[in-house]
Amino acid sequence: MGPLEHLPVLMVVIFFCGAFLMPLLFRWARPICAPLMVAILAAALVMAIIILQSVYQLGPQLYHLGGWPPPWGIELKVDLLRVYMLLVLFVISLWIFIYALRDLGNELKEELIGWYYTLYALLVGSMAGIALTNDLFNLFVMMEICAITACAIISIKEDRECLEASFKYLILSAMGTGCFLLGVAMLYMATGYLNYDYLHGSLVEAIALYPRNLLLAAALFIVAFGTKAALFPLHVWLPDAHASAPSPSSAMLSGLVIKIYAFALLIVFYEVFPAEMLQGVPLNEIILWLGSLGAMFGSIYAMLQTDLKKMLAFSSIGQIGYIFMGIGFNHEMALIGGLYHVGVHAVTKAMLFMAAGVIIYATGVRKISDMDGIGRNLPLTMAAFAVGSASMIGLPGTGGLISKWYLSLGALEMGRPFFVIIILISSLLNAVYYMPIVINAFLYHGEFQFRVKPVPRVMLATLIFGMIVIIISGVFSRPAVVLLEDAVSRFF
Amino acid sequence: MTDSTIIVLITLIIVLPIIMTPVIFFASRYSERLRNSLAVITSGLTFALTIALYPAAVQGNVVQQTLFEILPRLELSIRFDILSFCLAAISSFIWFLCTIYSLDYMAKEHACSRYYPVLILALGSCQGIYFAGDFFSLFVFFELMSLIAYILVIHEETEEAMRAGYKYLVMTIIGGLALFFGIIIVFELGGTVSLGVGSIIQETSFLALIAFICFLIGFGMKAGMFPLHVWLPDAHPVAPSPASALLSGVMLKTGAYGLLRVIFHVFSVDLMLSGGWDTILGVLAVITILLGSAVALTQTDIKRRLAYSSISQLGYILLGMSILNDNAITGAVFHIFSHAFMKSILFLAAGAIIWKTGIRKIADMRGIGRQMPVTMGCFSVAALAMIGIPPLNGFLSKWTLSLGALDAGMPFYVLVLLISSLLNALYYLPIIIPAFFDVPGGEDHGTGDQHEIKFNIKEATPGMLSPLVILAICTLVFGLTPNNIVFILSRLTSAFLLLGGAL
Amino acid sequence: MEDQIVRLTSRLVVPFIQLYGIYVIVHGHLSPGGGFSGGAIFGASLVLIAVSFNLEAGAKQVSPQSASILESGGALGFALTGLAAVVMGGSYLANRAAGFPIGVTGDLFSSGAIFIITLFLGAKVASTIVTLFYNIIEGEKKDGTPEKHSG
Amino acid sequence: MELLRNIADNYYYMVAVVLFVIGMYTMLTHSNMIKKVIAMNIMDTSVFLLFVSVGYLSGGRAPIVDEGLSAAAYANPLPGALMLTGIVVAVSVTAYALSLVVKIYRYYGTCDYDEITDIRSRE
Repeated sequence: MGPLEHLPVLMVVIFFCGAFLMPLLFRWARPICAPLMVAILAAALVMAIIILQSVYQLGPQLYHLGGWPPPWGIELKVDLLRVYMLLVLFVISLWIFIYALRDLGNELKEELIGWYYTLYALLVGSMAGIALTNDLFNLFVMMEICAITACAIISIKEDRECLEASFKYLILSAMGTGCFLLGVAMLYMATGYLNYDYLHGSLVEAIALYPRNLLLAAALFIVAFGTKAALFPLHVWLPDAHASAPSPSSAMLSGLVIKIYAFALLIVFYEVFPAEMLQGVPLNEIILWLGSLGAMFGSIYAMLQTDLKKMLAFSSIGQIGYIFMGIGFNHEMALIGGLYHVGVHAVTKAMLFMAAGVIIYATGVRKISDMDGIGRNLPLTMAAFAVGSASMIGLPGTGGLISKWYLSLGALEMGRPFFVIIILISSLLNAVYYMPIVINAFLYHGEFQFRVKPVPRVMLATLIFGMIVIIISGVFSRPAVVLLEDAVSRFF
Repeated sequence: MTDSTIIVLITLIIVLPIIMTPVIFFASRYSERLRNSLAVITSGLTFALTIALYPAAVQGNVVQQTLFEILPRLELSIRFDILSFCLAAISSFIWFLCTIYSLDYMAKEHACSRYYPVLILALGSCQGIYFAGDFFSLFVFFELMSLIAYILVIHEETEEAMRAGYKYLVMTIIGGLALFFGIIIVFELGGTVSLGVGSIIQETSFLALIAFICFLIGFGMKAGMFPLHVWLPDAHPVAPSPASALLSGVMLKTGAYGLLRVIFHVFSVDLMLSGGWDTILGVLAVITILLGSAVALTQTDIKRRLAYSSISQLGYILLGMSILNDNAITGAVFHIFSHAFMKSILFLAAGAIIWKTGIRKIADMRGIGRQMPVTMGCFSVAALAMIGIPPLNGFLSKWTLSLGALDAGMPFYVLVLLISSLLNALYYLPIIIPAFFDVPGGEDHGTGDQHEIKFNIKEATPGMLSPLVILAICTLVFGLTPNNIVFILSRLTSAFLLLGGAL
Repeated sequence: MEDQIVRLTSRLVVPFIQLYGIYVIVHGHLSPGGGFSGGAIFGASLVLIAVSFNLEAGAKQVSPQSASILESGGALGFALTGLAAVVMGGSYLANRAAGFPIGVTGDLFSSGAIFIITLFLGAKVASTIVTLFYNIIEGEKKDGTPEKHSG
Repeated sequence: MELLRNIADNYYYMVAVVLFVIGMYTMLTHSNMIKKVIAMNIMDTSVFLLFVSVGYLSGGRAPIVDEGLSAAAYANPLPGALMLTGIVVAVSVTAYALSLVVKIYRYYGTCDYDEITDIRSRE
């Protein structure tokens, strides 16, 4: 076995090692904690890139933990789809972490920062695990680690809103877990396997024997992943949780955590369930409708918000709706659009939350109405906000347009122009609540009323990086789209 | 002229203003003079470069060049043909004059270091629209221009301007999304959105109709077509006058241009006629013409009256497009030119009056022609042309349009044109006649002399007058001689489009 | 709480509980039990001391600091043992395949890497239970909420 | 009769589902946070029961390998092992939830969600 073969597991383990090293290092060698975390995230990113290359050369790879082959052992799988998700995951978590280095001191007590690093590493590691795993039970464990750490990076701030929000999140997420586990039990009873590939093979026969059990399992999976990914109407926990958390956590949660569950749903629906299973039952249709309702209602709720971060959080509900629509169309183009939106929205929303974090850091302002005229004091931040808004609306030149383009093409290919209209209306709604913020920030007739602290260069640099990525994703989308085309072509 | 020269020129025309935008922005930190001269030079150069393409346009050169592929089969490309040339030439010409006009007009205004870069960037994106080689690039530049125009609209930053601007923005975004939807459908049905392949959609279908309606919404919104005109009468008057002139005179035409491209490149004349879609356009155009004229009558603010007039004038262009024969298209294209000249004169003249006196109400303008004879003279030329007094260019376009309507066997449209001309006369003459023949001030006609002392007003600065005069001369020249350059260009364009418009 | 019976009983019982916990940990591969169950038993004994005496007495056994170090160390040890297998040439968490010595089935040391992992796991679980307990209790103490609420 | 026999044969199914629904109902309807945590545990337990019952073989031996017995004689160890992990996860979630409840209690002096909402709306 060459060292390269261990990369799939190393990408997860490196985070867990780092996570448990952090509290020890933070006690004895505080200055090296942050550089080490950066190094770990960068190393993971490098590994993902190497794996991308080897997947291109050698095709999908499997890794058996402890050398035990499936169906007994835990299996990790690397293919283009997962590598795409991993790349998004590592790039964005590295980026958010660099931002967090400066912002955390503002939001947290000094002694908690070490623990924050631990939680961050665990969160990224578990998300990598969710993306990589090829085994339902391992998925369950990783999802739980992810859920607990996601709650913990909210509640670490220890003010009332955060605690309440994370409790709500935890309870609903536990409900999702319960449903998921019940679904897993159904599948296990019907087939005796937990490995994706074995399940896929044996479900074709099992569907004839236990049709109801398996449909129930599929429905439970929708509820489970829907709760965790804030699919409308299971989104109730999201606004509080994402709005009250420290800004880096919000960026992480809205940017990546909800996406990874949508991704898991995608994997389960496309990789595990055989196509015959979903025939005659409108499960895809349900996902599609819930996604489009989410896209509409998320935007409508967001319009009503007065708090900036709450508005961004509601907007996430709308945007995750697009991703679910991409999954629900069951068409190649739409799936590419949905997956592309995973990356685009991750960058965009993370950047918007960072911009909100910078605004809160520099001025303490959280209310949208107090932000009039802020653009003259924080031009770069608001420029980033403007670019982010443009991408949310889907203006040309930003990544948001590309994902909407593919989603709409998919919808038209399926002969459903109605959903294109939904996408457009929700884009319009996005414009209605994002544009006034940008406009008032720059063109408000009068002075900004609050004192403005200077913003650290690192924070501004991260924002600039975000802007660049958004524009690149809108202009040079070819490589990513080609990768996604290769990745999803096996489903159709 | 070789194709590569043309491509280089076009790229320069689009890129030069866009590159100069930040330069002008930073120049304004050092000196206002530098900023102003850079702005004038940039717009002048753009105009010169555009005019340099004239021989190629007359020879009928068509160039289509892909620059960059964004997605498979979806690219950014540029295209040159005579229609592009016509619109690019007229808009860069007006832009150049408006920039000169702005130098004096804006000297009193605030935030000039924002105004000039935005003006130049809007020029760049406008030229981008005309030279775009496919609907996606067109859409990109269209959205860019629409969003930039927002900053021009709200330049004054008054409460009223912000409200109008918000309305404009919402409508723009609705239009943009509709356009996007249309482009997606075309891409889905035809597999391409390039302008270089002739009619992309060959047969009518439900989706094709939706696409047509979407384009109608997207471009019609910009062109102020009924019922999507609601933003226009608010947004145009609140902008600074040179910007209003550009908004009404040039930027409205991007909508008309887009519709022309849609009709001839996405669909085809046969498809439009067989689907009966020309009727949709025709009905909307008639309503637009009559409604615009009728509402203009009721306006008391001069710039609002001009804005409503723009709506009805754009209706003529839409009408020409709905008739779809040689004369009608010639008329429509020619009217794009004439309306650009006329409406810019009217707005610039109104701007000069407002700048000098602060008068915005039409009722207060009695006798102003005696104080500002040159300004009001130009205004009158343009207004008379608008009404369609025979030798002027407004008459020529209406004449050609009527010929087209008669050719197509639709005399009803001629009636509409006549009624609208009458309405035009009703709302323009009450401005001109009192301006020259009344004494300033008020109702007491006999004792005007003491009022005249109160209203002792001189003409605006030469920098503002010269663009007006140049435009007025153009209006006269292109109207008085039936075989002028512009008319020939319109004829050629119409012939080119009706031949299929492709390579 | 000042209850002689409770204190005496727990003082008597605690060593046995701890011994049993260690037994369960090290016999994890032979009989039901293992790191988690044994660690939980061991941790419970420490909590019992703190509950029946007071926090200081509990902290004397295992201080919160060392508990949190043990916690991180245990998990880290688990992960590193897995990595060791990779270094030795097997898959992650490989046991025999990576060359860990396996004794005769039925003996105490007959499980190679599993034994090491179980030990780490036991330490981790025991210390986690203690840390959790301290976290909850200390929060109560520091804040000084009125007595009537802490029922 | 058929139906009844089916139910009787698959009673563990029924128990699990009943428990699951009880848990879910309590979790979503009760405003007391402690009850919510308990309900969460009931819900998880129901699934654990279901899972373990899948692996159970009536009359089967504990899955400790001994010479002389065929594989069919052992209960399936995998569900048990998996559920052990599940229990660990459930315990950690419970512990974390309880610590949150303690902290919330310190802020509000109550762990009832409705009362907290009341308190916050009054502020």
